[in-house]
Amino acid sequence: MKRILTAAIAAPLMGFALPAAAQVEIGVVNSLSGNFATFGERYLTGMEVALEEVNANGGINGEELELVIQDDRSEAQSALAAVEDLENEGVPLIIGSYASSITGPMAQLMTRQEMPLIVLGSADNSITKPGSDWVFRAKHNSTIVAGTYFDYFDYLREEHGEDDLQTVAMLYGNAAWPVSLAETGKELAEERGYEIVGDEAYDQGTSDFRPILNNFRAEEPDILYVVAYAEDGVAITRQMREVGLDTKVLAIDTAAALPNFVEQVGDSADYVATVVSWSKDVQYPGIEDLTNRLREAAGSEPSFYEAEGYLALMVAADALRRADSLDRDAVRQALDETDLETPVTTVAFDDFDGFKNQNPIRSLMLQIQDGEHVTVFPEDLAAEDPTYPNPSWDDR
Amino acid sequence: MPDALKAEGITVRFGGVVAVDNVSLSLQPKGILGLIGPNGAGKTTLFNAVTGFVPMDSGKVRFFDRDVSSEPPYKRAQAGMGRTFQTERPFEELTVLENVLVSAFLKEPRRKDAEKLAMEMLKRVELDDRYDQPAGDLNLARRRRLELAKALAIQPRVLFLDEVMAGLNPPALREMIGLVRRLSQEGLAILMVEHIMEAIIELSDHVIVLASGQKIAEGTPQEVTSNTQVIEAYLGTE
Amino acid sequence: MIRHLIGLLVLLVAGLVYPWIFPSALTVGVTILLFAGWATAWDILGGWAGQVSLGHASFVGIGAYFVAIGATEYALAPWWSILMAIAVAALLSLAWGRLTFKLHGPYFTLSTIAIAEILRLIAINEDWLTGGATGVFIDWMPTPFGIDLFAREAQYYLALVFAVGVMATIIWISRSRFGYQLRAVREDENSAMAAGIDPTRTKLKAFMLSASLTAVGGGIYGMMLSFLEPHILFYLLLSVQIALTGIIGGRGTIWGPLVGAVLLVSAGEIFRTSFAEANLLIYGILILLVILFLPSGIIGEFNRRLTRRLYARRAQG
Amino acid sequence: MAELVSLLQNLSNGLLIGGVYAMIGVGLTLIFGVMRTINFAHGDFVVMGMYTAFVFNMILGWDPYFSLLVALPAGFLMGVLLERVVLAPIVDKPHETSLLATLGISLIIGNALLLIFGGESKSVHVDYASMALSLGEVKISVILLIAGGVTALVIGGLYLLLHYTEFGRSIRATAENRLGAELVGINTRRIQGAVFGLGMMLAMTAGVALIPLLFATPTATGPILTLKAFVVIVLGGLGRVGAAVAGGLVLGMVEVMGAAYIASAYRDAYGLLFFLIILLFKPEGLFGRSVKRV
Repeated sequence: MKRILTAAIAAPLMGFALPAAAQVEIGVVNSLSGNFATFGERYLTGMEVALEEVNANGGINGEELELVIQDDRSEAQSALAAVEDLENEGVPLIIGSYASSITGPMAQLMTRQEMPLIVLGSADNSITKPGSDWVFRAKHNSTIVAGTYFDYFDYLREEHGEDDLQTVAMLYGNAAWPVSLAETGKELAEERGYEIVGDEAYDQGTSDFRPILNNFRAEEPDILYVVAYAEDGVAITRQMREVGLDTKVLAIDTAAALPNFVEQVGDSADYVATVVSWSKDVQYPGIEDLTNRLREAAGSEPSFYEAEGYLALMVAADALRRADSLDRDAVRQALDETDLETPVTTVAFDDFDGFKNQNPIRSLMLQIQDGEHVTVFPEDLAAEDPTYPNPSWDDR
Repeated sequence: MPDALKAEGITVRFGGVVAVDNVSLSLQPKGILGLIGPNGAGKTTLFNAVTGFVPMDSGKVRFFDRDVSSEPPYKRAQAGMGRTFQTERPFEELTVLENVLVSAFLKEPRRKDAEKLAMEMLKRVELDDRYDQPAGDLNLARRRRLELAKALAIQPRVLFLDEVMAGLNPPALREMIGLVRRLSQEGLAILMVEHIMEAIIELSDHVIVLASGQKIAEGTPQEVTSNTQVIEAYLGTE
Repeated sequence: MIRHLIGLLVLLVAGLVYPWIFPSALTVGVTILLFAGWATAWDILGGWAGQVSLGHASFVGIGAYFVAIGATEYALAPWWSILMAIAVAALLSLAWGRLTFKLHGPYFTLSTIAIAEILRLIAINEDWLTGGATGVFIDWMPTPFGIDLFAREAQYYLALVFAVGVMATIIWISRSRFGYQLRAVREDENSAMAAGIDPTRTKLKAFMLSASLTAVGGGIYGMMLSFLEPHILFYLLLSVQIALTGIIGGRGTIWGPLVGAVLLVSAGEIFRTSFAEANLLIYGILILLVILFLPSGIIGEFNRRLTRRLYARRAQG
Repeated sequence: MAELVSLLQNLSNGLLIGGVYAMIGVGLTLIFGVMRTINFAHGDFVVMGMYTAFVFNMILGWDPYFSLLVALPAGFLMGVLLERVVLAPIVDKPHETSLLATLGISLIIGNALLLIFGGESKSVHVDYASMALSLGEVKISVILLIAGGVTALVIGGLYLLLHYTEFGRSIRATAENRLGAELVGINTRRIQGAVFGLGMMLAMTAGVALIPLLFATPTATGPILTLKAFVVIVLGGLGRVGAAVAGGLVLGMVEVMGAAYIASAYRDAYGLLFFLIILLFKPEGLFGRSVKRV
């Protein structure tokens, strides 16, 4: 006990004492405890896979890359304390974090301190719009994801006739990401001529969606557009079947992208569509190898979370190599000039549509077919054709 | 000069039970009024109704020239009704002095003055040597005296004593009787509910006897103690 | 009294020296000071008046959101926003207390959770009011005398002023008539009434003061985060942390909440950097140990023994 | 016609969801009735039940309900132990001391589960998870029906225990009047331990029964369920088992109706608002006996 205590007290002070010998350290602020630990674990796995790959390929110009990982306890003020701590240790950049309520304050602080931040998990528009010179995001945001959903709906319209898909009902949790994705979705629906016949938010932690789904049943929407975290998405799918709510397209963001969605929902998962930044069957080189490594490290089927963790660290390593310096401004400059291809996606940081330093990532539409996540859109990256329309629950 | 206290037709019901049934009483500005009766006679309920701690179903309470019938207890205290509680309840976490200070602040908003007043009250009840002891550590007799000091510190015009003698050993009882007499001589009107006949007879100018919520006798201590109804009520045909 | 004023001076000096000793732990410093201030403010109601609230995050949220919306929508300087937040927090707590002060003990506590949760849902769903679930960035702050209010140093000194101010308030209260009224109401409402004290009015005053002070800290917290989401500001767990800090340190004591804040925040920080995934588990064990061995809180237990020892020493000698 | 169907649908759903809530609340009401302690760890006890079912399903492939064999005795023993070690020593302290202690327990359980099982939410998929019986056009969820059945069984059993055994009578006597119970020779300290054990057992039973329906996330699920349980027991009337059932049903109904006909974003607020109104105007609960304090 005494030894642990001594270590505990000494640990924060160690940073002063240890000289960085032939290694490059970068900071990571990640949710390892608290409510977001589920995601934190997966991101960490992805980063570890990337770290191994970087160091196997000569590290950062011959020096070993190391991660200085700090837990943010899933709360903002701890994340800010972590940033301060990491800045003091002299890391040239930080990767972090998952929730926008944590990443937002980090982005503000690091912009002030003029230190590059690579966004790990947060996808809210607000992080890169208006954004800053110091905040970079390789993964998608609400606009890109909502755009992909509606591009997909448009594509189905083209294939099957405009009259076929007319009405949309929306159902989403009241956290930042679901709300922002729903709001962007509503704008797009209006622009592209879809009629919104249902619009319901729910408080997270609710597990009974029957009243909403019953109301929707009366509206007979062609498309149901759901944004929900894991367990809510599972409950919604199960209860749709129970209630008998049939739609031609069922899109469930976030929840349906996880491998265990299929386990938890069973064959009701089929035909569900979901947008991701990465899929194991996407037509990028090196995908199979990466999938295997991620699977091995995770000990289970990998998801886009692991892939995004991997992506964030690969982007950081690439920039550090090109900057060839630990000077923050040089690193920022290098990040700005990123032009990287990875098995997850291609990365370049652009300014567009009011976004700053946002990778205009091509998101993928997956559909669950026979219990497997399959890429069905965009056409050039697709592995299979989408199945359309969804059969009625009674016919399954 | 009006009566210090005049209560008319006080009735209190708990559910279906009539605890106090149409009782009237009055107290002279300098007298000691004793309220006696067997257990469950409604003495304490009447006492609480007069001081405002139990709502009345009907009746009127005048305090000097003010109708306080519908006023909450703290307003009656502000008007000058100082009371003790039957089950003494010192603020256990506070010291003896601080306990009295709470009451002293009513008339003396400044700390220094209030402290002086509180200390005087402690002297009056002979607790001043223990002013910094936690009140929770006091024994029963001292708690009683502390209760008294708290009631005195609001500088009341009438003192309401709820069984301050109960449970005291003979020497402590003698001391308490002396103390009450001294307070009366200093000019305070006192209404006391008491179980201990000895004390009532010695102290009261006037006695009211309650049984089953009703007033069954009234008069000087001698008159009352020779009243057959009273003797019956006490000795019991219950 | 002198003892407490010296204590206040020590706090002020320690607070001024801290940035030199821990220049790279300013966020932790701000957090300690905010929690010290919040817990002390909470304690006016929870400890001194004895009404345990688990809804104080509402007032943190009000303070933070007034600063954020004031700055982004109306280019309002934070001191004006905080003044408005104080007014709103006071009015809200007045209505809140009027409604719930007839409840006692655990029932009152449960009602505070319910009201705070309803306020959280309002903050999340009414986006015309708060910007809704997607949050608000504070993108502008005035620069009085050239001071950058986004700078952690500036926020640190603001938090120091806040904490010292709240401590000074509680020191004043502890000696004042109001402070004794509060304690009387806490210990026994009937006895308090017999001393001419109006319990409801006393509790309302305590709640309003407690809420207003909490909102001030909320404003500073808002500046520190500079990105707000209702989820984290109107969060039940934040209410719980504030109450926990006060109770662990010692309810109804002057220095207890401060000690609680120093202990819990720095322990949290040490555990966070040393134990990774297990840190909250160890934190929970720490809390349980303190409760089991010092049930009146750290300072509470200390004071109880001190009072008795002082009396015993005087009585003997 | 369609509106009538949807009304009937919502009514039946409200009742069934209410059964789930009753299940979560019943253990808490027992604990509160005897100990006057707000048990903040109650939801975490439910979550422990969920994990029990999950583990036995994963390792041994048991049907979730089968793991009650383990959950019942384990819950009782752990409850007794927790009471003995944590709550009994602080029994005469102010109520917020025990409140904090249970809060500490909640933190420890949640984070221990996180360390052991990781943060991902757990559920057991059963084939009947999305089946429904059709009564005309109204659909009745099979899984809610099963949960309702288990609730009825458990609460029926508890009722028998409380009313027809010596042990149960002692519990009721202690809840009613602790001092009186002690005077007639009941060891209220022992009763208190047993009641906490019973409460934890009921919570874990609820967890097992609900795992096909709800999800267990180590730190997040517990507090949500705890809050629901608070609402249930206050609505029904504190400290009485039958009232917890009534409270659960009322809460289910209020939530479902509010979500269906007003706005689902405020679903939890309807229950909480109703909860406040009951607290303020009928503190003995909707179905509690009126107690006049003198």
